[in-house]
Amino acid sequence: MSRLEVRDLVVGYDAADVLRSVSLDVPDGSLLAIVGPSGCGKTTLLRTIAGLVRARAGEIRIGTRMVTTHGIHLAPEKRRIGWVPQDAALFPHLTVAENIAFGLPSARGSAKSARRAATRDDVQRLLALVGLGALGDRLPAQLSGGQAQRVALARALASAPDVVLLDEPFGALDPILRADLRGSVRELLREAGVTGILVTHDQAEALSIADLVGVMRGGELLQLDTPEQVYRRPATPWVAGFVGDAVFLPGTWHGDEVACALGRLPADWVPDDAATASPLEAPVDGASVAVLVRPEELALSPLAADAEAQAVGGPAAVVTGVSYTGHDAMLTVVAGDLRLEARVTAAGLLPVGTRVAVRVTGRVLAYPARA
Amino acid sequence: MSRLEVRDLVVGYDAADVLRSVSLDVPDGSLLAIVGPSGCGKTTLLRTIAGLVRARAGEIRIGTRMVTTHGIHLAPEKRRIGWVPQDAALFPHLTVAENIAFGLPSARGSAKSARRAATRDDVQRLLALVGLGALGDRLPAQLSGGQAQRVALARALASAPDVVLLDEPFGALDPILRADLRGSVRELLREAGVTGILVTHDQAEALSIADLVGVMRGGELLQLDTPEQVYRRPATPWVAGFVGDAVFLPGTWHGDEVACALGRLPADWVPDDAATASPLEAPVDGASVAVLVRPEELALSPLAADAEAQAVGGPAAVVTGVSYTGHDAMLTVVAGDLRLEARVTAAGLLPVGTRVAVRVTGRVLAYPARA
Amino acid sequence: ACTASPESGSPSTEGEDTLTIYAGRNEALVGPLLEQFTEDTGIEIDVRYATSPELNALLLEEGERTPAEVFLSQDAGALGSIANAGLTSPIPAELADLIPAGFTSDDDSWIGVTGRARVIAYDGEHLTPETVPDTVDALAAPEWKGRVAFAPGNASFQSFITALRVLEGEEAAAEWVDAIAANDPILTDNNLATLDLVNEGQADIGLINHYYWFERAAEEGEENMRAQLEFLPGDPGGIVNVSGAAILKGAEGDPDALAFVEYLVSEKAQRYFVEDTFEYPLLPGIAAPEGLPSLDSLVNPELDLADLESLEQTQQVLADAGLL
Amino acid sequence: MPHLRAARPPRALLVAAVVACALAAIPLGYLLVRVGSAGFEDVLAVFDRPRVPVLIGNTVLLAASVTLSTVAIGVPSAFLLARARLRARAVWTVLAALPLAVPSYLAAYGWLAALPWMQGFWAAWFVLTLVAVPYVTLPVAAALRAGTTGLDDVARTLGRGPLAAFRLGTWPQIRPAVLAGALLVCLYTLSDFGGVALFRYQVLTTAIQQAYGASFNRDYAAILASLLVLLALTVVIAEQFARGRAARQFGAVTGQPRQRRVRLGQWTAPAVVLLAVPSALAVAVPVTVLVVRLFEAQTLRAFHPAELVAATGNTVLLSAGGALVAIALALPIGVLAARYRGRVVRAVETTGYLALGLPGIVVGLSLVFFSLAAVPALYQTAFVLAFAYGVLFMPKAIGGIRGATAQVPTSLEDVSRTLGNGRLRTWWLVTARLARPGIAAAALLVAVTAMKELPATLLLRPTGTDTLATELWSRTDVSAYGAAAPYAVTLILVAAVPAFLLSHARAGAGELEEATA
Ligand SMILES: Nc1ncnc2c1ncn2[C@@H]1O[C@H](COP(=O)(O)OP(=O)(O)OP(=O)(O)O)[C@@H](O)[C@H]1O
Ligand SMILES: Nc1ncnc2c1ncn2[C@@H]1O[C@H](COP(=O)(O)OP(=O)(O)OP(=O)(O)O)[C@@H](O)[C@H]1O
Ligand SMILES: [Fe+3]
Ligand SMILES: [Mg+2]
Ligand SMILES: [Mg+2]
Repeated sequence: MSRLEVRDLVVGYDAADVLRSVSLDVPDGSLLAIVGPSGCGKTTLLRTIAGLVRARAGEIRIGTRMVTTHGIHLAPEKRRIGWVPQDAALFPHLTVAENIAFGLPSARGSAKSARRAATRDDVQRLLALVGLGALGDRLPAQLSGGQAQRVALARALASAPDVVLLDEPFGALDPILRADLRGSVRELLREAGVTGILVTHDQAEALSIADLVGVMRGGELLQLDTPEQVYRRPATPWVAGFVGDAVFLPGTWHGDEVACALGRLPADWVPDDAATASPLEAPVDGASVAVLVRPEELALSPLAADAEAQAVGGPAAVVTGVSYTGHDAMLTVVAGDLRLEARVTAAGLLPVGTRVAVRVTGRVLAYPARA
Repeated sequence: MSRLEVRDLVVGYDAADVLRSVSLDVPDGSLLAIVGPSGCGKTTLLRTIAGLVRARAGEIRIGTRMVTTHGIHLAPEKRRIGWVPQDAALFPHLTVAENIAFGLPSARGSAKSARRAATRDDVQRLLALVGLGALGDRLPAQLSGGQAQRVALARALASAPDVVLLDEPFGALDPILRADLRGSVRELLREAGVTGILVTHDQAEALSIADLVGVMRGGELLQLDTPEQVYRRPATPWVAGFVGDAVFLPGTWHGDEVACALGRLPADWVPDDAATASPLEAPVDGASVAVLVRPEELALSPLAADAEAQAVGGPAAVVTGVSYTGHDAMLTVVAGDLRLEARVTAAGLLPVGTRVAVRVTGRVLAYPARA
Repeated sequence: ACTASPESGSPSTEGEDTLTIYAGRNEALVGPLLEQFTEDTGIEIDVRYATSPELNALLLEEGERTPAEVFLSQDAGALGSIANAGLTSPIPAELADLIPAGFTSDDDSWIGVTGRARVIAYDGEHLTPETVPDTVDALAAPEWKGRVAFAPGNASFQSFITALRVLEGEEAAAEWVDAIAANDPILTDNNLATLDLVNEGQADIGLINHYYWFERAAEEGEENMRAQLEFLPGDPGGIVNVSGAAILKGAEGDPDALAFVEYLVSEKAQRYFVEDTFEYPLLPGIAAPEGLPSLDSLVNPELDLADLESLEQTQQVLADAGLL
Repeated sequence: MPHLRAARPPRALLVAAVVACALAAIPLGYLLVRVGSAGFEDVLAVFDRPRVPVLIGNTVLLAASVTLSTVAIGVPSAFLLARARLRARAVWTVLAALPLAVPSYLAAYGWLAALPWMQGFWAAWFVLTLVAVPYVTLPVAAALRAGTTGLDDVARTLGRGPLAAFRLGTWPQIRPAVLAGALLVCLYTLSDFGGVALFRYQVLTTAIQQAYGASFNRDYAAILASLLVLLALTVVIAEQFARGRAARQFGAVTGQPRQRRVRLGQWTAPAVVLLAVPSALAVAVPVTVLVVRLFEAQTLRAFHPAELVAATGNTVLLSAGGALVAIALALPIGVLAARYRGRVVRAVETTGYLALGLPGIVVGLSLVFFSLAAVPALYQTAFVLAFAYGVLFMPKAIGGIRGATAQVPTSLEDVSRTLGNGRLRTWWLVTARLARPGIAAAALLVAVTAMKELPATLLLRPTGTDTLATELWSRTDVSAYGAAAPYAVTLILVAAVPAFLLSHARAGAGELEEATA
């Protein structure tokens, strides 16, 4: 129900810092998904926001309340935060209803009988919210993984928290269940109107579920943007590769175009300021750049003879591998020294050995070339 | 290195049978992926092939050796099988090199010093094979999940087994690592020329990695076919839904076409023999059928006005939801009572509220309608 | 036995109406006598039973804070030990004088109550009274190799070694101890275990106190006893030890404590010990238990009980021989 | 998977643990005072005694051999209980726990009465092994139930036979439990007096008793007791070292418990023998002998049922009190050891274990010394005795509490905190609740041991209060075995109740494993 602001957060366990000056701002009611490789500090960030880990420096503000700042550390039980860990972590000795009631404010304070009635209603409402109305009397051991996650979510929402933190809540589920639950969690959070942060390992999940996506690496937040921006205009080549399949080609900058092995292509310049501190404005003509092409931006057309290749505009190439995933497939295409991955639909599937012309659709991105 | 044949295998633990007459045949050097919902018997099948569980009936033949048949049960240690469990199950007190050496035939028998030298070379070769040349002295606790899986694979390959069995080897990994490892495992198995069975929860993984895909349900093998056949021509509606996104529409059969809410579509008839025992030949005209449409077979074209809809051939509809995954997106489309999912590329992305015409590309499949 | 719920057991120092006794003698043996005392005098008592050594250690640890008023001990050693620590109060002379010198302390710090003789218990199936040596000196001979059992840690055994030292000189005593130690003896933890070994035919000779045999016989029946006793009048191995009682420092002048000690050396109590525990009465004029040689015949005129306190040297001798 | 917290322990917990530790260390402090008063020369002189090296040698030999043999019997028994297809498993489990109810002195007496020629090392080794086996069997069976057979399977497919596969796959998983059990057995053997004394095997505890008994030499006794403490310290540190390595190695394996039950087939008969014989020998022989004595006895001294009832009541109340004290002391130490690492934690845990290596008389005297100095008003009350039981047997609770706490995932505590519960409330609502079976088992283990305790009871009980153990002693002390029989049988019966519950408590601790799998 509240905006969450983190400013210049520094956190460490023993010697080195695990989070190095992380800042972020999640508007009231929106969901931020955080992705990043294992060990980059995602869990640490959530735990620090929850107050389970102390920050070394920086500030955390929930709504108008400053919960972490210099010398001040509000205890986790006072932060009004909901926490959904990866393994659901339901209390195994309590029933589903009791697990949810555990977080209800009405279960504390107030007179006993009134409390019970209030609790029962609240629990029923929450159970209905997560679609488990009939399972209140089950024990956690009798739930499937997906059901357990829903209960964990209901429990976290029970205390009407200002912010909900979800640490890889779907990590333990199989892909089908995962996709299913992902959708309903998004809806639930929206209905509850609660601000959330979701940590996930799965970039497709992050892109599809969140209002904002944050990409972390080595204790730093490299990009914080809308899903489309993150996928379409990644801040660095590394981010590009992390949030999707990417092919990088060496090229040279020429005004609004780049010249590379796939020809002269219309391009946008992305200053990789974090990594190289190069100037924000576009480079001089002829400067070396790294060109990002996504596999779905490559269009393949089968060729009868080598000659035709030039006509279509791209180099001639051969399909050398097919990786089929059902609704689409990834073709490996080799053209001379170049090895490319192209995503095709079922209809565009070509057998290994097909000679093809390769063309790039749309604008590409150009990044500063690595030294 | 050997063909694997399973004939009429029946396996049970206590009362009921868990596998009910499973037969399969994996040609020498190829990889069979098995998918199926939790509890369908995938692990049981692998464990029975490995000799860790006794069969009640049926035969298992590896190459020319009959390892399980009536009254005969070859001990697991004599089957020449490599086993890679889901959690890697490295021996925690042995180093990576020692784990691998554990599987080497040279580590048993023969004189000690000769053994050591042979072992060292073999281990180095295997470590190089899985790309972990430098990590021989680490303990399993010091490995990442992906590294541990590679070591488990090297250990399984060390004994030069005839067949390698992999039980959800990537289950514990994050998607990026998973995709990465998936590719290298496939290559490794191919290089080693070994016959393999891979159990997975992830149908995309099964389709992309394997030569053959087997779909199991409730102790039975519903379909065993190439990945394309399984996705394009699923044996039953259930298989269709399990190996990919699917929309089923009620329709009626008319020669080589079906009539349904999306119009009259060219269709192939798939006799669902296992489920209904209906005749193999196509039904009579006018018979009820279930029509399978895959989301990527739906083409959406934006409309200016309702009137245009009829012109393009499909019903008029509205986009009500977008789920973005980077390289493509799933649009939810509602037309009257009909709620469809359509997969579109980044280029075809339409905002919520867009009015569209829906068209089906290609031939659809018709299954016997459920009673 | 006196049983009380655990909650009720408060230190009896506060309750002036009851007399607190630490009894280093077995409840089964002295319990009835103590009950009789209460009946006869109306003085209520609280008794803590344990072994004499344990109570000795306890009293030393408690020092002057002990709730106990009287210490009833199995042997003179424990009494001497607390007397040396200054924890006793003197027994009035007229009471102390009742017991003949030699059977009680020479400074009236405690009083002797009963006598118990060191004896040889022998396997009645292997040996006859004629073949049993009548002096412990003989046991060092090779003939007895591996056949003799005793408890080197036992207080009365150590008294006997002290007697040996006093009567035969340090050198001779050490020689004997070395010889017996080299003679493959069967070492036990206490007299009872020694007797049991003989009774079971595991040892031919056991060095014990006489009354153990009678206790055992009471349990198993005299006719079932395989072990038989040989008294050793005049031999250091046959000396008489005493059990006794002391009034503790804090109970100095306490009439109840005094009454209790008086009672112990009364005719009634002395007869009780003769009849029920088969010990020698120390009050002159009371006859020894039936079938036992008289106390006078056992007493060695050359030995003064006071000499028996040089315990440390005795233990050194035993330790040097590897027995302790 | 061990659930560790990396941060420094909260101050309150650390303080509580250090206080508990200080209380547990009272006997050690007492020994220091005594040894100090003895003076350096006396200490040196002790080593001149030719007997002392023999005593140390005997003590080490006995402790080592009993530990080895209990492991040799306990581990296969545990395997059968946890992993074999057995009919009437519950019965076998109870049977396995039953020897806990038999005091070593009773078992020794029973065997001695049946076979009078039993004496010396072999006899002591035999009887102590019998009564101590459950200390290994119970925790190892629990570890086997919680473990995975996945590694065994891998080893099988890599060409190893079933035994080699077990050694590689399962052994590392149960090693910490084996070590913990072995530690208890080893300390138990070091400090046992009753069992060894009857068989006339000379060890440090018998020598300590002698030092008090004949020489009234408290200083010599204290020096010998200090030697015993040093031995115990060595054992505790060695176990910690071995466990530390085992824990590190095993932390990596994340197996969901997958188990198959082994069909015994032709091995059924040997298996039944292994399960039945040690328990029968430990329990049935002494009980039979006592009952026979009861009928043979010529002089059945008057038997007062009221005395028996009162003694039984006292025994139950005092041992329950002891269990409460032990749990209260062991909780902060166990929780600390389960959740945190570091030198302080290690030191606290080590000190906590040491009292178990001391004979009861030393602990008893130390508490006489301490309670008179600190709380004279409570001296010779049930409180001090229960406290003594607590100090004596707290180490038996530490391991159980540590294990039970370590099993509770820290994520549950985190969730509870974010749901508005402070640290203490979270501990109470979540951790303690989930660790309850383990904590209850620890309490039962302390209770069953306290019921049998004699030397400290004799010194510290309220004057005039009898327990089953003291009543038993006052009769056996004068050979009145017939009169002792009812007390002995009652003691075994009463102690069998917690032993029975114990076998069940361990079996029921699976709730958590399932839920967190
Ligand atoms: N309790 C701890 N003590 C010391 N270091 C820790 C602790 N927890 C985490 N770390 C270290 O901090 C870094 C970040 O850990 P964190 O758990 O936040 O990563 P993560 O991004 O959540 O990784 P994953 O995706 O694997 O969950 C890692 O290097 C990790 O080893
Ligand atoms: N050891 C066992 N004893 C009894 N039943 C078992 C045992 N192992 C498995 N089963 C049962 O056999 C059935 C098949 O189990 P199996 O482990 O083969 O399934 P699976 O397809 O591998 O499932 P998952 O995808 O969850 O791993 C399940 O119903 C399961 O409960
Ligand atoms: Fe005596
Ligand atoms: Mg994490
Ligand atoms: Mg499985």
